[in-house]
Amino acid sequence: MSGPRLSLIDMARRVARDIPSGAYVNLGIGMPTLVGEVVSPDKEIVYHSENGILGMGPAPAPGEGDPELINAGKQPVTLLPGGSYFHHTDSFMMMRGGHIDVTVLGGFQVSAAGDLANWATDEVGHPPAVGGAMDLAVGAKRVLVFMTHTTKAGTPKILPLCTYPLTAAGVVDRIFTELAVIDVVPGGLVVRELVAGLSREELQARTGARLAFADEVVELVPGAV
Amino acid sequence: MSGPRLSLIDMARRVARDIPSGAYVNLGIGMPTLVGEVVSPDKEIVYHSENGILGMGPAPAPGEGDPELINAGKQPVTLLPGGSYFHHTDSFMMMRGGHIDVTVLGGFQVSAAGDLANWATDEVGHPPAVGGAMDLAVGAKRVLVFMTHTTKAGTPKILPLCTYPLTAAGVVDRIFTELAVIDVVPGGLVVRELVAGLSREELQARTGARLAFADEVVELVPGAV
Amino acid sequence: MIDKRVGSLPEAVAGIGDGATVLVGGFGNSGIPVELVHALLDEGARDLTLVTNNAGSGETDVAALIREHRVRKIICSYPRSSGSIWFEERYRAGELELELVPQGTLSERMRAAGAGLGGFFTPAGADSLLAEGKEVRMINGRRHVFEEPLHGDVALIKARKADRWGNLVYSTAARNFGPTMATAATVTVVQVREFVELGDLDPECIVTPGIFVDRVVEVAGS
Amino acid sequence: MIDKRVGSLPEAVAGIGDGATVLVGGFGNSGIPVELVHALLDEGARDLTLVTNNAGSGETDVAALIREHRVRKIICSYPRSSGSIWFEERYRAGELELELVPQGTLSERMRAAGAGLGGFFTPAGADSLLAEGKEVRMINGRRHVFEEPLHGDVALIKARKADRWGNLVYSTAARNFGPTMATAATVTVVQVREFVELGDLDPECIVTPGIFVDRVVEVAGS
Repeated sequence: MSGPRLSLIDMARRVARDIPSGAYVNLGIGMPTLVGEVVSPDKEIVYHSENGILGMGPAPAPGEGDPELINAGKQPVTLLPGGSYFHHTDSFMMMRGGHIDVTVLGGFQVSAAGDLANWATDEVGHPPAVGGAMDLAVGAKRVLVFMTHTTKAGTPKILPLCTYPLTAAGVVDRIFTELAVIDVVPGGLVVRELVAGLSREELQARTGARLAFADEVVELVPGAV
Repeated sequence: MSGPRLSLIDMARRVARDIPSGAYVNLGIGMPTLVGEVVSPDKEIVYHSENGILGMGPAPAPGEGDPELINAGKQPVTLLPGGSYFHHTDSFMMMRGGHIDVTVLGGFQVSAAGDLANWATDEVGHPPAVGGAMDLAVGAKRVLVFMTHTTKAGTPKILPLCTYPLTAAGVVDRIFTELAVIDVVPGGLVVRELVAGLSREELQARTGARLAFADEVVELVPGAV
Repeated sequence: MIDKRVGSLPEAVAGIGDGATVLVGGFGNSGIPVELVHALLDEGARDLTLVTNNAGSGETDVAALIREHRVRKIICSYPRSSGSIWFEERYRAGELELELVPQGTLSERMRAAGAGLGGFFTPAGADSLLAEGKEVRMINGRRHVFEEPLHGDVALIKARKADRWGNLVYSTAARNFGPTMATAATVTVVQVREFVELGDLDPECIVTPGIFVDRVVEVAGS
Repeated sequence: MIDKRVGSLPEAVAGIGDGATVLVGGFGNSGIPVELVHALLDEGARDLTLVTNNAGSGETDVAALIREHRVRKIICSYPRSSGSIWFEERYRAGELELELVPQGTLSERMRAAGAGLGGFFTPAGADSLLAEGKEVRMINGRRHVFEEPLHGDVALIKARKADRWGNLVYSTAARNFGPTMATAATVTVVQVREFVELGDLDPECIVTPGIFVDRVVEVAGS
């Protein structure tokens, strides 16, 4: 896809700005993990991992660390002072019970009503896998979706209705793509921020669902997010 | 009530014989607590208290001990090596989830089908209280009831059907009174042991439900239980 | 910087409004957040629903709230105790509504609220009067009663130590309802014997992670 | 004397029969009871139902059980991983039944079994294909799906230390499913890095009290 767009790191930086200091945050595996690397060091964030960690720190130096201390993406991590370990059932109490302030999830599709599809496609014969996505999607106080605006083939991922199997209905609060920041509000989608150089019409053309625009749409400048 | 009968301490000793070494045991408040004092020291028993203790030890010396380390009857206790503390919800998982091998409960009434009434009478205006009785009654692997055979007024407490509000239906395995040891089996009640000097007819006369007798009824000798 | 420590008891209970549902930890005299409950008394909120295992004894804490007509309803497993005179007085006078709940169900209902569950079926009480008006279902040949989550606006609990993140460890059997209540309330307020530095609590031994805690106040000697 | 320690891995897994439902701890490569699973492979039980978060990777533990045709069904939240070749092979061949369960529901269903509950309503998955054929109920304006308890005949888990009563402490994130699985099985078997004397574990820090444990075996260096 040609034309103006944010880089992956710009996107991650933009998501990171939405995470307030003091928040309990769960970052989904894949792209969302990047967000943790660009959050301002001025903020004190407590990262949660579904496998029973609160206060997760960065990866250990190569060859160091505990091989069983991994995050949800199965990568080695560390624990910050103040961190704690607990079992899976308690961990999912935190997720499903509304105790996680913000989660950043990847998405295959998001609907105009905030439905999220991020666990299965319509691919046939591929064994399915769900993990903790459904618990997080229904339980986190604020669900941010961090995804590309379209598929590699250019098919819109923001749609009137999801065509892939749902993860959860009506849960997404905000969508971050390389083109825009879009809020899910009662009645549909509102564009809050738009990448510099892209017209509203061009954004709408790459979006399956009808978009409204905020009174003041903020410009997202690549390289200066 | 005159005639042959076991003393309270004999009754407790008889119940204690039914507690196997290695068992996880919850003793109800009141009379059942006595059982813990007469269990053979050769047995290693792990006592559970609903307020989050496993491996409960005897009362501390007067003036010693932790004022917040109490049992379900609100009396000060100690913790044995190997004991542990946990929260109430975990404690009731143990009780309701079938992890307690034996519980000894007091009873107001027991029916021929093993229904237990031990939390409320038909007294009017008295505020009710239930505590952990219902969870224990439904959850323990073996429910032993330790009670007097009749009320102080001589009214039978072992009945065709309970007249007091039920704690739980069909849960009692064995009843221990000052007169007899009675099993609840499919079809009704079977007397296994009878106090020396009491006839079967006399026992039946003090019992509301119909009794059967085991092929060999063991004699319970007061002072030699 | 995350810092859940507050400097005084009034600050700890500030904002508890009339009509609030307040979860109060403790079992008998073990683990009762006595100073927090007295602060709530001073704060003045009325028409409260208390969720607590016992209904107070003597003239302190929960008994004092009841005596001072602050409590409209109590959700409780064992209201009677040797000194529960104010509970009995107000209950008999018809001034205090009682919802009696089996102790395990009381704890489990709060856990369900904290865990984001919509309710559960339990065999406890399913054969009893306490199941009246509730859905009863046969599951694996046994009667079970449907119980709903029980959420609090505020939880008042007592722990032994806390750090600035609100991580908690408890002391012996005083733990009782604390960890569950902490998960089940919008605002969880904790009195601790001692503040410690972040990192001083063993991460393998933290019982209540700070995510469940909003305010902690130090009450020396408690 | 209570002594749950056994002297060898074969003794630890003895008696696991054909058709058993086996809960296997671990998340990714963290907390997997590798040696116990290999002992189960040697023991020879077939037609197993495995309950485990992932479906194995490479040629070891759960993957080896699947490769050797010992597993009829797997109940699992995330069967795919970079090396889950044997799962994929047997699944595509139609030899292995898969019951896919959201991860929190998987854990909660085992907890319900351990806690003696008849089931619960959860919002997780209620809007999804995974709720098909299950009871769905609106609770507080939100869809919830009814989920049943999930009980094991055997649990195989890994911990760090155990005493002769079977009290357990774990190591960092290797704790994961262990404490819950221990409550949910008829027979809970634990491999630990180290046996300790009774009384050596801090009673405030024991994660799994021995009441949930049946056999412990020491596997040094695990």
